[in-house]
Amino acid sequence: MMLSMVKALNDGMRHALEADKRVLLIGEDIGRLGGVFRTTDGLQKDFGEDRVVDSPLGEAGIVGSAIGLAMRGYRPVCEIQFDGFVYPAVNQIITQLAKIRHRSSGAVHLPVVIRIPFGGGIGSIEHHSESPETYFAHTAGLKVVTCATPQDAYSMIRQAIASDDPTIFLEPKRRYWAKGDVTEAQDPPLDKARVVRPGNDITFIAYGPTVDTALQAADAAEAAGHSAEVIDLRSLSPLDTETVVSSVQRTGRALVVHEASLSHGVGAELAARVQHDAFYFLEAPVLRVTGYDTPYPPSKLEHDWLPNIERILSATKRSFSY
Amino acid sequence: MMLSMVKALNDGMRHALEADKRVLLIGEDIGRLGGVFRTTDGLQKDFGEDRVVDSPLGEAGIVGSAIGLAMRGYRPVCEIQFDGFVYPAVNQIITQLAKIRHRSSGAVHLPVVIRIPFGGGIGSIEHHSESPETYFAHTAGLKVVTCATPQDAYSMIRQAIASDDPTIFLEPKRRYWAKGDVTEAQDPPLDKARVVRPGNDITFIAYGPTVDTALQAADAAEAAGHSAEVIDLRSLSPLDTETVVSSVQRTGRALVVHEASLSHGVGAELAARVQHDAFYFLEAPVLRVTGYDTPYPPSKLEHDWLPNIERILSATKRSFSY
Amino acid sequence: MAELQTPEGNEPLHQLLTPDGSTAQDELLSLDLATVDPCALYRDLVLTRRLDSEAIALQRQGELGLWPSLLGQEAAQVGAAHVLLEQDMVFPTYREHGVAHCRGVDPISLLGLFRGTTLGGWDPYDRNFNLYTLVIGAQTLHAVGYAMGVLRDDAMGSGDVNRDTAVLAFLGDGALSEGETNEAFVWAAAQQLPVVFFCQNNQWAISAPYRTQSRIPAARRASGFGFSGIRVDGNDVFACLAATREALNKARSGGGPTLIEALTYRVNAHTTADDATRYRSAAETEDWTNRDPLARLHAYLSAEGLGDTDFFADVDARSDALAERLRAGCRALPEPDPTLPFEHTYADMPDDLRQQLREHHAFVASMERSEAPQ
Amino acid sequence: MAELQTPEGNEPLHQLLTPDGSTAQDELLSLDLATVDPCALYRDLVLTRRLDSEAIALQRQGELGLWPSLLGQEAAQVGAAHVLLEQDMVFPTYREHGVAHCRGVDPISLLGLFRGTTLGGWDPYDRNFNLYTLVIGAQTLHAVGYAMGVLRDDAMGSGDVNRDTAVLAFLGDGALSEGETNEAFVWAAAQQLPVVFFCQNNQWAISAPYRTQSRIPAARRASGFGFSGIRVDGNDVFACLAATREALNKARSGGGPTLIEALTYRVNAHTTADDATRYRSAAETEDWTNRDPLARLHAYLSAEGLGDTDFFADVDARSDALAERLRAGCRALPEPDPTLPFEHTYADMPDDLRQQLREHHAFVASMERSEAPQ
Ligand SMILES: Cc1ncc(C[n+]2csc(CCOP(=O)(O)OP(=O)(O)O)c2C)c(N)n1
Ligand SMILES: Cc1ncc(C[n+]2csc(CCOP(=O)(O)OP(=O)(O)O)c2C)c(N)n1
Ligand SMILES: [Mg+2]
Ligand SMILES: [Mg+2]
Repeated sequence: MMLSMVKALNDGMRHALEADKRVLLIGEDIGRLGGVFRTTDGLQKDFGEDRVVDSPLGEAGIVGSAIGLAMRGYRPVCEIQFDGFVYPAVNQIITQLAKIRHRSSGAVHLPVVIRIPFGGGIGSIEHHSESPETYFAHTAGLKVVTCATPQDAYSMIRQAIASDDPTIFLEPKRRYWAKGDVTEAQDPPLDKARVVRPGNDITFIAYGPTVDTALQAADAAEAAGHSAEVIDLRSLSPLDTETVVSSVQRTGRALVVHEASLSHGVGAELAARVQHDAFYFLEAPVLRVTGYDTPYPPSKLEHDWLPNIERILSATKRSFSY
Repeated sequence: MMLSMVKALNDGMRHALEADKRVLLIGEDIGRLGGVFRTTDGLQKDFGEDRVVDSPLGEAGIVGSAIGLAMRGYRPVCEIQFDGFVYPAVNQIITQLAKIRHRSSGAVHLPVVIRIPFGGGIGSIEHHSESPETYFAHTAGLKVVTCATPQDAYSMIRQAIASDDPTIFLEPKRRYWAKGDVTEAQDPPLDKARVVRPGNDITFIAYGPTVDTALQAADAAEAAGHSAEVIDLRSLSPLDTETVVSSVQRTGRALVVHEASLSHGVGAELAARVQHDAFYFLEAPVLRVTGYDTPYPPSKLEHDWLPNIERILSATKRSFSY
Repeated sequence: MAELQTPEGNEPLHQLLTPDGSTAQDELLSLDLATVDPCALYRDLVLTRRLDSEAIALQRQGELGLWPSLLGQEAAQVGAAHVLLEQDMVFPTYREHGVAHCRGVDPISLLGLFRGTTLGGWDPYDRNFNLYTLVIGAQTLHAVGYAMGVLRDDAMGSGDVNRDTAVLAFLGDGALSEGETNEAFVWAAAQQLPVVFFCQNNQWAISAPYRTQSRIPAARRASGFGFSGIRVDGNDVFACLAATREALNKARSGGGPTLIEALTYRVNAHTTADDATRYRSAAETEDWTNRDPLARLHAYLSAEGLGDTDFFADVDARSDALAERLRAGCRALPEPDPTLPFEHTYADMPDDLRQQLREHHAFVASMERSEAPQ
Repeated sequence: MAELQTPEGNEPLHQLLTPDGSTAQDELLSLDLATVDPCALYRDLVLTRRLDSEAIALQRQGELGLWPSLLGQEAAQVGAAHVLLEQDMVFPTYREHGVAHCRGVDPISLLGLFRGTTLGGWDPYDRNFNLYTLVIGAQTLHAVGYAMGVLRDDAMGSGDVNRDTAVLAFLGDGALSEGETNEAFVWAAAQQLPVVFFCQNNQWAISAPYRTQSRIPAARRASGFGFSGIRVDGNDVFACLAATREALNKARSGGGPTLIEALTYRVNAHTTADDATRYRSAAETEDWTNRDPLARLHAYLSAEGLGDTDFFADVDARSDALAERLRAGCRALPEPDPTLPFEHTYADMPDDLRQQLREHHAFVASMERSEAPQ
C-alpha cells in the first residue's frame, strides 16, 4: 500500500494503541488538531482524550509526566512539536529518563518514546529545521533512531513503542509527505542499519532526511563511473558499526552525510569507528558532508547550507583523488 | 606564586571585577557562602550583592537573566553549581545564548561566561561528576574551553570574561586543590591548544582533568621506551586542529583521553579530523581512552570507570602493535 | 461582555470603553482622557490591522512563508505600546506587530523573518524593541535580566522621567505553562524588578483552549508569586493603555512587577499554516469578531465628534499607503548573502569555520557557474 | 512561635500542638486524637532522628561520603508519612529519611547512595517509595505523571479505600523556584490530579535564605495556579499529620491537588560537606533548636500520661538497636560489581557496549593481577 510517512506513522501508532491499552500519546496539539503535521490525525477521536492527550504547553511537563506514567505502568509516546523545542525537556531527558534504569539497577524501566520531527529543507523559520540527534546519541541510556521511508516509519515506531528502553524517535519532516510502499513484511531489528543501495567503490552513510539525497547522489555518481553503496543507519544509538565497517572494508572509501553541524556530529563518531575498525582498508580518509558549524540559516539560504547532491558528488570526487 | 586552581580562579574573577564594573557574577550560593567550592570566596564581601549575586534556585533563570543583563551592557559570569545541574539551563543556552548573535546578524553580542565545575573522581553522588562538554561543543555559537592548571585557570577565566562570545568555561573540579605556579606571564590565545610535554612516538590529546593523567602516563610510557607528546587542548570549540595534526604528523600515532562517554564524545571529532588531515601519516588508528557508554557509576566504581594511567598505557601498547 | 468562563469562577474584568463605544467607570482603573490621543490610537489600530491583513495577503501570494496574525488583538498591543517611553525596553513574542509598529520599527523589517531572508530583521537597540522570540517563554527571562541591569544602573526610582526605565515583556496564555515563564515571575517578584508582564490571553495556544493550561484567570498567577495581577478587557484600548501605564509607572518608580492579563481573542488561525476549523467553532469566532476593538473606538470617536470624515479618510489613506509600502518593500527585501551565517556565529570567525566558509563559497560559485545559461 | 517573616506579611500558621506540648484548637485543621497513635508517632520521631545522627557519625568515620541531615524536620516527615496508605506513591527529594523509615524502607538501604555503592538502593515499588531524586524539582513532574496514571486507572474517587490512590511529592523551599516544579503545579491544577505537594520550608536552600526565592509564604504559591495551599507548623507532628491526611483524602476522592507548606528549620548544615556558619547566625539556629519537635510530643505524652518510663525506655532501646544495625549494616553494604553500569544502562546490552564491557573486564582483571601480593 502506498502511504506517506505521516500516514505510516499514524497507522503505526494506531496499531500500537489498539494492541496495548497501556500505550498513550501525549503532546501539544496532537488531539483535536491531530498534530501540526497531522501525524496523530483522528487518533483522539478513536481512542479518547485520556489516551491521546492534549498537554499544557510545556516540554519538561510532557517528558517528566511521561516518566511518571511509565512508572505507573504506561507506555507513553511523547510528541515534541519541532526539533528546536525539545530543549526545555532536556533536563528530564538527560538527568532522569536516560538514567533512571541505571539509578535503580534495573528495578525501574521506562518505555517512553519521544517523537521529534527534525531536520530542515521545508522553508520554515528558526527552531523548525534543526538536527539535535547528537545531544541524545551522546547520552547513555537513550536509544536514538530515525526512519527514512514510510515502511521504516510504520515498523520502527511500533518497535520503539515496544522497546523497554527510552527511545528518541526522529522523524525527517521534509520526507513526511513522500509516498512509499508499506507492507507487513518482517522488519529488521530497531538497532540495525540497512544497505539500501549496493555498490563497490565508496560507501555513503546517511540517515533520516539525507538517505534520499545520498541515493540520488549515488545514481549521479554511477554516471561518473563510481559505484556507491548507500547505508541507511536507522539507529544512531546504538550504532550498527558492523554493517558500516564491513561495507567500507569492501569499498575502501566512506562518506557520511547529515544535516547537523559538522563538528561533534554523528559523522565524527562514524569516522572515528571506521578509521579504527577499517584502518588497513581505507583508500582515503572518511569524509563528511554535513551542515556547517553555524546555527541553521534563514530558509532562503538552506538549500546551499544543507548537504545536497552536488556537495556529495564533489566530496566523492575528493575521495577518489586520494 | 603557588596557588590552587580555586584560588587562581578567584583571583582571575577578582581581577575582572576590578577592571570592568560591567562584570558581574551570578549563581547559586556564590555570595555569602563563596560557592560550594569557595571559588568566589570573599568576592561578594568586596564587590557587593549587586555584583556578586546570590540567585534564586533556577538555572534557566541564571542563564536567561544573564542574557538580559548582557543586552543591557553587562558581562555576566554565571556559575552552575555542578555539571549535572546545567540541563535546566540548556534551553536558554542552546536556543538563545548561542543563537542571538546570529539571529540579530551581529547587532546583539552576548559576553556571557558560564562556569561549570565538571568531571569525576571526587567520590561524589550522582550528577556531581559528569562531563557535558560535547553538548556545548556541538552547539555553534558557543565557545567551550577548559583549564588544566592554576595558571591557565587564572588567565583563561579573564580571557573568557573579555571575550564577546558566550563561553562555556569548564573547571576540572578534581584538580581544584592542586597547587601550581601562577604568574602574569603572557598567555596563549583562549582558542589555542598547547603542547605540555614534547615527544616523538605518540601524541596524547587530553583536556581538563585528564591532562594530568596523560602526563603521568607519558612518564610511565617513557620508561617502556615510548616518547609521548602530550597536548592540552584547552579549547574544545573551536578546536585547535593545527596543533594536534602537526603533532600527529610527526608522531604518527594519536590517543585521545577524556572522561565523557566514548560515543559522540570530543574524541570522535578529534579522530575524524586527525584521520582526515594526517591520513598519510598515521601508523595506527586514532585510539580513544574515555568514560564508557554508561551513565556515571557510583563512586566506588569511578576509579576503574574513568580513564586512568593503566588504561592509557595499554592503549599505547595497542597503538604500537599496528 | 461575555467573559472567558474558567471553572474556578472569574476575576473582575476591568473596562473603560464598553463594546458600544461609550466610556465606563471602573473601580480600579482610571484614565484622564486629556492625557490620551484617541485619534492617534485609532490610527495605530487601523494601521496595525492593515499591516496584518497585508502580510496575510503577501503570504497567500507566496511572498511570505508564514504569518502569525494578530487580528482581534490590536487594542491590547496598541494600548500597551502607547504608554512606553523611549528608554523602556520591550521583549515581544512573535505576534506583537502592533507594538513594533507603534515603537517605530519599520513594518517592512517585520516581514524578513517570515520571508526567510533573515532570522531577525531589525536592530533591537534602535527602538528598544527586541527581536521576536519564537521559543515560548524564553523572552520573559531576558526581560528579567534586562530589568536587573536597569536596577543596577540606578535607572529606577530616581524620579527622573527621562531616566527611570521599565521593561515590558509580552507573552501568551500558553506561555504561562512554561517553566521558564514561571521562573521569570520568581525572579521578578523576589527582586522587585521593574518589569511588566503583558499577557495577551487570546484564549488559544494553537489548538489548546485556555482551560488546557489553567482553571483560573491568568491574572491570578501573579498572586502565587507575590505581585499584583490585573485582568483587563483586551479589546478595550483605553483599559489596556491605562493598566499598562499604571504598571509601567509602578515599575519605573521601584514598585516592582505587575502581570497584566488582556483578555482578547485570536480571531484568525494560529498562523497562516494553521487550520482553526479543526478545533474550534465558527460560532465562537463569530461571537468574538463582533467585539471588534476598532469598531469600539470608531464608535467612541464618532459619538464624541473627535473623528470627522476627513480624519477617517486620512487614516484610510495612510493605511493604503502602508499597504503599498509593504507590498513593494516585501518584494524588495534583499536576499541574504550565503556568508551571513558564517559571519555572525562568532565575534571573530574561528579558523576552521573560515575554512568551511571557503569551501562553501567555492561550492556556491560552482553552482552559479553550472546554473548560468549555456 | 515566631514565624518566618516574609516582607509581604504572613499566612496563618496552623497548629494543633503548641511548643509546650499542649493541644490547640485551629479554625481550619481538626484532628480526632482517637484516630492517631501518639506513641507510634513519638517512636518514629526518635528513630528518625537516631537514623540521622547515626548516619552523620558514619560520615564522620569516613563510612559515608556525604549525608544530608534532616535534624529539626522529623515532625514534618513523620506526620506526613503516617497518613499514607499502602497504595499511595511517594516521590521524595534526598532528605526524606524519616518518610523512608515510616514507609518501611530498610534504613540501611538509604546509606548506599551516600557510601557510593549505588545510585539508588531500594526498589521503589517495594514500598511505593521512589528513589531519592537529586535534581531539584524533577520529581514533582514524575509525581504528576504517576497521578495521571492513577486517574486513568480509575484509582481515584471510586470510594474504595483500598483502591483510591494519592501521590505525595516532597520538595524544599528552594525547589519552588525551579521551572519544573511550577510546571508540575500547572499540570496538577489543570487536570485536577490526585497529588499532594509537601513542601518542607526549612528556610534555607543551602546558603540561600527563603527571601532569596520569594517575598511571600510558600503556601500561597498554589493560589496562583488555582489550587489550595496551607501553611502548617512543621515542628508540630499533629498539624502535619492532619493537614496531610486531609489533603491526601481530598486527592483520593478526586478533589485535586494541595500544596502543604510545613514551616520548619534545617538545624544542621545543608549536608555534612556544608559549613552553615558562613551564612547564618548561631543564634538563629539556637532559636530554632529550642522548638524541637520531639520535645514537644514528649511533653504531650508525659502530660497526657501516655508515655510512661517503660515506654520511653523501650523507645530508647529500639533506637539503640537501630543504631547498632546501621553501624553494622553500613559496613556490610556490598561493593558494587564493575559490571553494574554496563548491565543496567539498557534493557539488553547493545553489542558495542558489550564490547566495552569485555575490555573493562579484561582491564579490571589485569589490575587485580598486578595488585595481587607478589
Ligand atoms: C518551547 C516551545 N514549545 C512549543 C512551541 C510551538 N508553539 C508555537 S506557538 C505555540 C502556542 C503559543 O500559545 P500562546 O502562548 O497562547 O501565544 P499565542 O500564539 O496565542 O499568541 C506553540 C505551542 C514553541 N514555539 N516553543
Ligand atoms: C537543578 C539543581 N540545581 C542545583 C542543585 C544543587 N543543590 C542541591 S540541594 C540545593 C538546595 C535545595 O534547597 P531546598 O529545595 O530548600 O531543599 P533542602 O535542601 O532545604 O531540603 C541545591 C541548590 C541541584 N541539586 N539541582
Ligand atoms: Mg494564546
Ligand atoms: Mg530548604
